[in-house]
Amino acid sequence: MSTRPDRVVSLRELAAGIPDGSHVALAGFAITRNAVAFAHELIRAGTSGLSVTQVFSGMETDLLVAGGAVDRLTYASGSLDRFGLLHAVNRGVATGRLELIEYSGLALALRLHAGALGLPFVTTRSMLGSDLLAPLVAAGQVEQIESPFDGAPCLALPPLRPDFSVVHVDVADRAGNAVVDGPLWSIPETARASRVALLVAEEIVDVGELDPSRVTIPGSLVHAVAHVPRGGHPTAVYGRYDYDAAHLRSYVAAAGEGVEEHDAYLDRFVRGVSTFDEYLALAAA
Amino acid sequence: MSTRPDRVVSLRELAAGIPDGSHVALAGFAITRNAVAFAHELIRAGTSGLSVTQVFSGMETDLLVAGGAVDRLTYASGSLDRFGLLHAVNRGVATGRLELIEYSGLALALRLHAGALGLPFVTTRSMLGSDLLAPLVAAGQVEQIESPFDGAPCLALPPLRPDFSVVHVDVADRAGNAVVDGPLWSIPETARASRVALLVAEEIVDVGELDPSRVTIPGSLVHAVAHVPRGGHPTAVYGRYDYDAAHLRSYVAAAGEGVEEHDAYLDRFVRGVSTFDEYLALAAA
Amino acid sequence: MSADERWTGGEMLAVAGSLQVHDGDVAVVGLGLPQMAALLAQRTHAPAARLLLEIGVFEPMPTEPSAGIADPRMWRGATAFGTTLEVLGVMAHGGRVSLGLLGALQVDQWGSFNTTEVETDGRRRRFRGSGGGNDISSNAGRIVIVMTHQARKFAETLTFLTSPGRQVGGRSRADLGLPGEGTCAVVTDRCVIALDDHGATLESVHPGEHPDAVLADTPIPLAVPDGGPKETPAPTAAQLAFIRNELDPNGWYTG
Amino acid sequence: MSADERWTGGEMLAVAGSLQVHDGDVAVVGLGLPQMAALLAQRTHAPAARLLLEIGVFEPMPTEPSAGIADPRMWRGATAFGTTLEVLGVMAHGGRVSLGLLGALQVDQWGSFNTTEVETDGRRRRFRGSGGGNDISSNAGRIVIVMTHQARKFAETLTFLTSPGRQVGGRSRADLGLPGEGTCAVVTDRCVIALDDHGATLESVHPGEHPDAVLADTPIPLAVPDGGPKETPAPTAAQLAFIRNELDPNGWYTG
Repeated sequence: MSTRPDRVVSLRELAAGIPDGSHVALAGFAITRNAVAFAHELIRAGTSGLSVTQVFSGMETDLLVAGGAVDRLTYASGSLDRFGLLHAVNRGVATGRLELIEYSGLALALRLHAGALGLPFVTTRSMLGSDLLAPLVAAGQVEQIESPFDGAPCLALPPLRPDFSVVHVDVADRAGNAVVDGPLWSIPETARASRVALLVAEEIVDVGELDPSRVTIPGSLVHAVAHVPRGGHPTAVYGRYDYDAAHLRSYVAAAGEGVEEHDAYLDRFVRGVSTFDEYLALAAA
Repeated sequence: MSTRPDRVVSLRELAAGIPDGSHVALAGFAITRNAVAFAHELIRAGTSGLSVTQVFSGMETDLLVAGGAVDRLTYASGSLDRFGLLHAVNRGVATGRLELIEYSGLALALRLHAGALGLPFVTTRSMLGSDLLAPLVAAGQVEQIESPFDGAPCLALPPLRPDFSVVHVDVADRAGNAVVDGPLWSIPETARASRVALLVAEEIVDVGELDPSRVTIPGSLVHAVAHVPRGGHPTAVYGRYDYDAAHLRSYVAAAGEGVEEHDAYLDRFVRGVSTFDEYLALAAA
Repeated sequence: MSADERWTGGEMLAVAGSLQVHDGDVAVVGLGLPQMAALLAQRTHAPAARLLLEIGVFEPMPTEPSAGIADPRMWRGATAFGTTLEVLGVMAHGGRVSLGLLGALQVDQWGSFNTTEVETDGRRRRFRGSGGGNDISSNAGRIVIVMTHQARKFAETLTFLTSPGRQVGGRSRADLGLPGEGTCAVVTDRCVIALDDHGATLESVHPGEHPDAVLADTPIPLAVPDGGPKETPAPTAAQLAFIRNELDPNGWYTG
Repeated sequence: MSADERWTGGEMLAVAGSLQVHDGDVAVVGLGLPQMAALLAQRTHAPAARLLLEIGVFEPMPTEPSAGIADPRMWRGATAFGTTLEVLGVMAHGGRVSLGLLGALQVDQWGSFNTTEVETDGRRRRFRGSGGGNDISSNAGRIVIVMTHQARKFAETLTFLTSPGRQVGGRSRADLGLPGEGTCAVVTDRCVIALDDHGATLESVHPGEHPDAVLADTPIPLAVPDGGPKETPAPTAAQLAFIRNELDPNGWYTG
């Protein structure tokens, strides 16, 4: 009888599989569906030298940058919506400690999409005429070309294939087939572009329990999945829990205050606990 | 108060909106989820001179070709799976009455995808070294280029934007948001590439009744939807009804016999009735 | 700040911004004041306007205030969820978006704008970056910018040109390879600036504002129509009631 | 036709084809005999092989016979449904498919093959076309062709080269711009032909077949190993029982 792989691992194993210096694509959006539990675990593991790609960066990336895990960020934007900016990211850019590579949202999503599909390169009109263009052209990440069909000016972008991706999903089966509810922003191509796709799931079920028509990320593409209920806190997960506004406000206040205050937040909520459950208890206190 | 558009029309209105000579993209696959009711209606309307694009052509296209509605077909393949070949299509190609433009499945899906996304052009390695390439290059539909990043040989293909697309969906709301269950082959990009997206739905519900996470084709892209239960007969619609093997066999037998026998099938089952319900009753008799 | 004490500057801005939305527009809407303007339009004169959020949300009709486009409250009533590739790609890049309604840190006389960083006392401060803003302004039929009015937000040379307007460095959109007409209006809490291919015009000033004071605080080349700018229509009681009771009862955006 | 009356040619073909599937393969599978071979492998020596169908089906485990890949019976047990862009694009073109298991009308000595049209008495007859066949053979790690054995199906020059093998017109895959090794085996109801970059070799003949007779009916350059071809392992009772009782009880493909 044919068999299904079992891809369930602990969050610690999931994070431990990511070597220093890896290129990791993250898939949260501002204050929603961030893989916060995963970011905590990487910080506790002392992972460093990461290159992070996240189209619309949010709290997970700000945490990792604050935790000293990230040398380079590729993004199209970053914020915590109305709660504030990504202070660790912006500070890292201002001090030169963090290298920033910046695209338009569509351009970066298309690079991931081209990576997923194995396209030789992808084309767009976005970014033409903008100041986003010059540094990307200088870095060899964009070429200004003309369509071979009508001669129209356009941009060519190479495929992007991060080493890892991490997506916070609603339900996964044990083989890694995963359902994401609500808007998907760049989740599908982020998971598909990476060489190793990792998931953190609110719920895990047996193979056969999911409606295959509802699967957002096929297990065929997934390498491992960890079970972490409420693993997105304090960001929102659609249909499951709201963002924790009070926690987000206190995070932004600390982060905006300066490096020391931001680090004190990490000492208390990340390095001061050994599991995400401990963090959740502390955050609820 | 803001309002939702009502896009429900009759099948006859849907078909009547397609002028002779239009470029129509169809979205069935061999013996599954073909817009058969729509094809019947177009044949009865006497529509002619169509250019049809269907990545994996099936019964709907064979019917339209047999009915004299089609001058040109763009496809990657055509069959009725084990039941047989597309006899009208193959006969049309052999006699020169039907112009055939042939791609690989991925290449044609990518052209539609590029049309959907408004990409200046799209690239692939598929078709390199094959006999599919020369006629497409000669027709200016493919250019052999090199990647501006690594110089690798690849193909550039222009976006494809058919005038209309017609997809047979499971459930649509009155504003055209539609759910397709089961495998999707090239349905999403076929609907998104066309300038006017039309739907035939097994079921119609009010706006608000669908789970937005389940919507395969957003109503924002859709122009009209017609309600035709069992409108895919004799092809299968996943989760709703099986293909009608006896009917498919008799269809292929008539189609394979020759033009006259194929035409007799149409006289009986298409031109001999005035609605799809009449056809269903006749087919069940 | 408002020149009329019957409403706040934010309320006036939301109302004036909403008037830029046409009934039937397919609009991609940015975080904050653009959200307010779009939702107000949808509930008043433009009931058939359809909103899209770059996060992958089609046609939401939210009924409570939200902390931004990533707040699930903002997605309520949506008829479909999808991806960024569908909203910025299929809809915007594919030519199906008639209007982009966006905020800006800084804008020039051709409606190009900056959402990336500002320079204060020689120090650059980074904000959000482009997100989908560049894609929307590069591909939508027309763009409306909605922002509070400060002199430092208007500049002939932007600190960072995140999103192209009607022309860049003397090159037209068509010459750059961009579709659409580009920015057609900049709406602030003091005035409405109209843009066309000849430049920017002070189309109207809000009730209580003096044109000369507005011009003095708008340091970009700005034409004034013969007879001076019009007065922007004042907010109606119905508009104000909707803003205060439903759209932004906490005054997060319009307070 | 079978040279051994204990099984049919189709049964022998399905068994010999199945042996080309490695445990752990991610395989895109074509209509008909390839389906039989893949499902047999999955139920015997390659339980961890994962099948994909170009229609957008991930890892099906069908339990009843089907009329092809568009037959919903073939999708039973699938863990995910998606699109052709995901199977032929993300999986195959993206380099994640280790094996393509495909049928052919005609094959050359480099494993290039034709699924488009055949010529009989100077008249061309069109069949199905490429579908995803070209994409799979252009992008998968290796290709196995599964087809019934007739002399007219082997040709040094194909009527139509739908899918490239190990080289085309003297140009290697790498030179053409294609990844993967290309066709590594052609399995028929009479023999197994192995291919590498030096050409085709008659690796084994099925029980009851004489190598000379097979060679006579295989009009392409075909090396014979020192000591002659091996004998293909005979179908086991378990393999035959599975084919007859579950996989193809009506003998649609193997009868």
